[in-house]
Amino acid sequence: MNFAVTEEQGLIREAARSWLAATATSAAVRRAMESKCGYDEPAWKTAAGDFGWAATAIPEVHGGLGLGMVELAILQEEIGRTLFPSPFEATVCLAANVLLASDDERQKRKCLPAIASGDLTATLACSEPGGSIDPTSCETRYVPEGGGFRLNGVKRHVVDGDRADLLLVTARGEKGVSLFAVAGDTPGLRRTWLPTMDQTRRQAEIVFDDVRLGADALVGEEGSALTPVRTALDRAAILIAAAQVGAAERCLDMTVAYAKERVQFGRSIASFQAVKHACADMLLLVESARSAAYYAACIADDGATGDVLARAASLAKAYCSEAYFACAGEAIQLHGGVGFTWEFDVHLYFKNAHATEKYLGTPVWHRERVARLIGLGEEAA
Amino acid sequence: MNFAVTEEQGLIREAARSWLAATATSAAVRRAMESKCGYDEPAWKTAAGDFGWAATAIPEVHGGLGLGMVELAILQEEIGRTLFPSPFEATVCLAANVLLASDDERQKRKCLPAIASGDLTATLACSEPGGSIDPTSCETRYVPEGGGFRLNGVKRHVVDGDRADLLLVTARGEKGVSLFAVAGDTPGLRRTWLPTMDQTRRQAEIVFDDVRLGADALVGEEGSALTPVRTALDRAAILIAAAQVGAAERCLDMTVAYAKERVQFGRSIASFQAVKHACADMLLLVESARSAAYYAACIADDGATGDVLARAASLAKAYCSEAYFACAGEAIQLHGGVGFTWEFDVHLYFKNAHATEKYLGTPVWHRERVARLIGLGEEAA
Amino acid sequence: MNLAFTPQEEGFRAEVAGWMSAHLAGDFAPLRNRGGPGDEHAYFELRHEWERHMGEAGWTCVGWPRAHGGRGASLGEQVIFHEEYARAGGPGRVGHIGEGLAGPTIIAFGTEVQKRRFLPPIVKGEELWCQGYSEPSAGSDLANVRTRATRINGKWSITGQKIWTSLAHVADWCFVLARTEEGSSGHKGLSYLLVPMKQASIEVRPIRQMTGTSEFNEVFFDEALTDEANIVGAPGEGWKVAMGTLAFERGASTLGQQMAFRNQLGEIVAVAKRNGAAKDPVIRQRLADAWIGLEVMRANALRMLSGADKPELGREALIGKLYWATWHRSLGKLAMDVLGPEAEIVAEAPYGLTALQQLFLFTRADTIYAGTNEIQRNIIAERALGMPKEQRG
Amino acid sequence: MNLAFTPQEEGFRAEVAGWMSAHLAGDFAPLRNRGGPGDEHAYFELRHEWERHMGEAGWTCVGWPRAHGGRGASLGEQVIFHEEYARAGGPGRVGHIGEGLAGPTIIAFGTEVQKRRFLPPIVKGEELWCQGYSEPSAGSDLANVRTRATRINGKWSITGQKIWTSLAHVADWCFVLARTEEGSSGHKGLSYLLVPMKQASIEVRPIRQMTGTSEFNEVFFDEALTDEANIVGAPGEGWKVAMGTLAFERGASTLGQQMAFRNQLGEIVAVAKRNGAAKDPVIRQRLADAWIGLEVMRANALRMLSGADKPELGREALIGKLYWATWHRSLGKLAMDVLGPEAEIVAEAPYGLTALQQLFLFTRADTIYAGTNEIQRNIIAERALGMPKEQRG
Repeated sequence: MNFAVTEEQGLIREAARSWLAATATSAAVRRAMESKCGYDEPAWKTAAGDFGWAATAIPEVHGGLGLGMVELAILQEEIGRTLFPSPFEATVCLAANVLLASDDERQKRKCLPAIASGDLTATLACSEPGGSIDPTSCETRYVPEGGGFRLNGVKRHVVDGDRADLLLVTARGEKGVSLFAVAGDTPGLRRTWLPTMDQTRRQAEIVFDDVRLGADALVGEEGSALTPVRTALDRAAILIAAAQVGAAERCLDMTVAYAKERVQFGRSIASFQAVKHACADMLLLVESARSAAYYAACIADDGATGDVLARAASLAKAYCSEAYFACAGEAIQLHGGVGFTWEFDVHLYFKNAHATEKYLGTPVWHRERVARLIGLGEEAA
Repeated sequence: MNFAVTEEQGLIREAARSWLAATATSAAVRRAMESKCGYDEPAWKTAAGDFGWAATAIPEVHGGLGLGMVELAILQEEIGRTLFPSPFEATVCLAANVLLASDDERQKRKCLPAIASGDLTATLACSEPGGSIDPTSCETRYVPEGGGFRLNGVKRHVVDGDRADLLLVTARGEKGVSLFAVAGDTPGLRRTWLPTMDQTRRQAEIVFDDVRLGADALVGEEGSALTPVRTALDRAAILIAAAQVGAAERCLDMTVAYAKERVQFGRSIASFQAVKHACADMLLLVESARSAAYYAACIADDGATGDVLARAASLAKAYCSEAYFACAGEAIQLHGGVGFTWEFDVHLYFKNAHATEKYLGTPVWHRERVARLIGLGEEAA
Repeated sequence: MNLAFTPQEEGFRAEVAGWMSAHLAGDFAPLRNRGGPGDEHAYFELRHEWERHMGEAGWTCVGWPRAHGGRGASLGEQVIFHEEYARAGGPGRVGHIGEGLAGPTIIAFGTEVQKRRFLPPIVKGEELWCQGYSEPSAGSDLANVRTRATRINGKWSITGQKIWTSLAHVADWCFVLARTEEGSSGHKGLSYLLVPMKQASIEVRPIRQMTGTSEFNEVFFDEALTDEANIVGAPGEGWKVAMGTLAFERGASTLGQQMAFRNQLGEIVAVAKRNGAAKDPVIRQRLADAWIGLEVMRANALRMLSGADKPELGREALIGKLYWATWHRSLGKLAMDVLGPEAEIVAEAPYGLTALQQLFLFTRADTIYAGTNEIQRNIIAERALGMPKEQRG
Repeated sequence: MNLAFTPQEEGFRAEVAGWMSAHLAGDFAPLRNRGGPGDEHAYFELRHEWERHMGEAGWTCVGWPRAHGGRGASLGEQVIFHEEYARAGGPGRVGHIGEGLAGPTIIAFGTEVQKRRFLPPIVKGEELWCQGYSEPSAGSDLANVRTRATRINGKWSITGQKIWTSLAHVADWCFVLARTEEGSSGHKGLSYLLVPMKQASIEVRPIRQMTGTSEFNEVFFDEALTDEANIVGAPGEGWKVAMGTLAFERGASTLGQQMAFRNQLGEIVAVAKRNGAAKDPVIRQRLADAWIGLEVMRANALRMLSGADKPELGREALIGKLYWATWHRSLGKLAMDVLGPEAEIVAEAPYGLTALQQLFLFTRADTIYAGTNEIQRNIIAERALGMPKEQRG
């Protein structure tokens, strides 16, 4: 047992941090978030392909680096720090994880190398109107048809759903909930960008209107989607938590720097105890969030699945979401008037804090799940 | 409409405050709370009888002063300020209110003059093991017997239940929940003091073991207890809230005085912004709690019953309970080491804050009731 | 102490309700529930028209003394006016800075000439006002005024920069706190000037906020002029007058603000009932808490206003800003949590926010402008509790 | 980064568990889950006996280096030791001040003679220690030491008063921060002395706390004596040594503390399941939050201890006290809310509290002693974030 980063992990962090500091500047992030595609494609190619970010946790046999969740968490922490808009979350945190958690070697061979090389973007289309993240509540339906399948239904709040090359889609059939690999340009698919408050992350609605798929679109056996999807959602939740850590720390850093420089009443405002104490509370949250996210990443790397993974994921997502929101809110407050201007970056973090808090289960949802998992039984009927 | 205290109300407050400041000193309160009876009987006689506290809201026709809830709230605020242990809460806030809310003129004529004169102490025995304050959950049973009634069951958390002269007891019979006026020395009654963390308020368990009552023990019609009991509980909740206001303000006053006098790091600790801000937050809570309690008292004085009274009572009890607990907790914190000693008075308020928060419905219980009363419908099944 | 309305007051209620239902109709119908913080741009011209319409009918400045053109309404009547105005969906008032701040200041500190010149156009809804206090380098340190005014040829010439000035682009007049004694610092040597906004030497630049809209402005004065007579109070006594204005901010206009809050909470409750969040026990706790908080805020205001005849500001008045700002900010977050995942989706691309999203984002400014929560806590501790002042550096 | 235990570590776990189950039995059985803050008086003599019993078997000071009589356990082994000790219901340790504070300080700063004299009786559980830092007029201003020590005839003669000294009435030794340079003030001129407690010139007076019990004491030194050699570090360097002791407070012993917290949370969960509170959605949120908070606290500790070889204290170490004290205080309130109305009823008249009531009341002290939350926030802001220090008056 050792909970310190290894030397190799330290190098991954340093490389990502210095490249992002130069690449994902405030101006670059704003340009990307207001662009049509939503991210800087050349930068993504560099990071995903040249640096191997997309390959990080994919096994070597599928063209990856064979590293794990801790390394992904490190990258996410650094991405979160700059709010670098990219397909990383959808492609690497969600889609690759659901493929890895499936037992379909054919699909892995087909998709993972292209993801690992940075050539293929993908996402998991699981949530539906209403926003429940439990795959059992899936109402998108499929029926077998002519050796293949026909899909009908609506997915909503799908991250990168309008732009990902490949959609991994849950749908319910007679044998239960199944998973399908669907090309983004499949006829019958209507993908609509849903513009959001947080412009650094994209959501879409996807309507399946008699979409016809071949037999080879199925991932795993029919009715076998629940386990890999849940595993992927939990692993993605841990990685969102890691991004929240980096972003929360950036809020703290911006705030401390601003407070030291801003003079009021003839004093640096950093000398006011109220400001000091607010920053101290932010530090406590940031460091504890870091512990929470990496703790959960380690649990995942130990091969945990099911309830053990769920408990760790809920812990990390609930804690880091609230820590980040608190830090981003306090950052606005301590920046004073400029904190709520468009010009300063604080609002970008605040909006991202809100968006990621809601995504993949709110803190309340995760705590309720923890309550069940620590033996409190079910809620009152 | 005018939300300022009248001149007469101001005089009632001043008289109560100055007498209590001299009578309910820290030493006197401690003596009383550790005494067998739990309060200073001569002092109670003076306040209840000579000063007319017990008569305040009883109509003149029954020997009272014919004033209202606002005047009772003023007295409770001053009582709360000193934690003066007395039968006021049980006798005046609970028992007199349930008699007043009943339509039994015979019982009013019989009991109210004795309460008004300070000669009779009383309480409402409604809550049972488990502590629900809803009178519909009553499990104490009665059956008619020989022109009278026979009672069996257990009441618990009854304020002053071991010492009150008269018990107003809810019990369920074939016609629903009824109310009985039961002398404290009735044979078959077992009253047991339940020693509590907050030693300024007394609780008891009362076991009814085939207790036989005459026909004249019944208050109102059989099955008619719910409405007067609910009204009395809501009015008592408002009056508890008023006591919480005075006690919370005392916590603030003690803390500010201590902070100004205590020197650390060469400065009065009142000059530290963290201390100032904590005290400012306490002031906000105290003043808002005062508004909440008197707002509800005014609603009650306007003759509100049912849902309108319930909503006002829940507002006051939820807000004032949390405000008081926060102030008492902060008072300990800002007193530092001496704050958690037995010698300083802060802990008495902290324990009282906790006891009164739990009593007559927790803030969570009251908020859930408010949720229903503001049109949110019922909770999820 | 008595919260019941008299029959006479209830008569007044019927009068207000009747007028509103008859007049907030036809051409004015689109104004229902529009305007106000976060929605200040909506139908601005029509709302100005509405302000004049109200003025003609005697529904502006209802709490002002009759001698100054007001209605001299009692506390109960003011409560009723704001309740009925909000119940009818009355739009955010464009004249609120004149009615709530400039006017009362002139009534309290102005000359007879100033009263005759400035009060009637406020009452009639003809002239709009804005407030020139904050400066970029000052922030919460309100006394750190660098804008200078010097007397030249019977005029004040004003040079400097103000910030966070709402309505500056539409206002006719601005009350400006300017340094008129060279070499002075802090509270001393300031004057309170009334400055016409429509002149070439004043430039208004909107500040884009996190909502994407521009509620606030920077205002640049480059030798802007106003008549020598347009000073309220004596030269050098501007701080005292400005503090008076801030005190009026805690006046009866809070009742109108609270009615707007009530409408917002009502909308959130409606959403919760529609989307099922109302069944969630945790959301129920928070909605009930918001409702309780709002009722307590109203009770605080009623206590404050019931004691308004007393000379000193009561403790319940000092807590007002900290209370409402904090409550309102929480309401914004609650709105998002009631909406759930849909909270993220804006009304239209690229950045057209829904009313509740505006609420969520804009309320982060509530705890900052007009005295941050931190400054409010200082003020409470120092003025209400007599604790030591913060040291200046 | 790896939280899995090796097979070797799992072997160690079996060894600890086996020893505990074999030895925390028979005469020692009543000690299960007793002792610790709020219950420090329970079975004190028997717990001292247990301390000696553990010492004989080599289960005290497991994290100390072997050279000083410890077990030289790795981080993983220390985690396991504390987990298994708590799982078996191991009682609150009476030797924790010696093992956690005095011993490590002597190891770091003491002479060879001091190490030979003082370490073995700590390891064997024979000598108990207490801490003499706080003084009545100093409070959080730890450097404001008025206790004086002067050298007379080869002895230090100590006069003054310490406060909040736990275990003073039973301790054999006290480490005392005393002013040895006349006229000095603040951090300077202090020395770190080891003083035998069993002498007539030391009087211990228990302080009655809000729990009704006396966990803490006042200690009066009236020309109390200790050998000239019993000074750790040089005369005048006491502050540096004392700061070292405080750093050790953040060491591996936090793991033991956290296991005690885990048992408390477990008891509260059990109550909730018994009385139905576990079905209440709001209570469920709070219990889950408490569980999450505890796991995060453990992860913080593991991070801190994994970096313990680094010279400077990590930021995760600086937040430890603020974090656990605040969490624990919330747990106390949660316990009461789970109990509902029964929370009020004490175990026996006149004032015998239940364990959970002790928890509720005693945890109000957690955010005060050993550096209040306010002081902790100052320390974090100043040391971890480089913000300006508070001015002294």
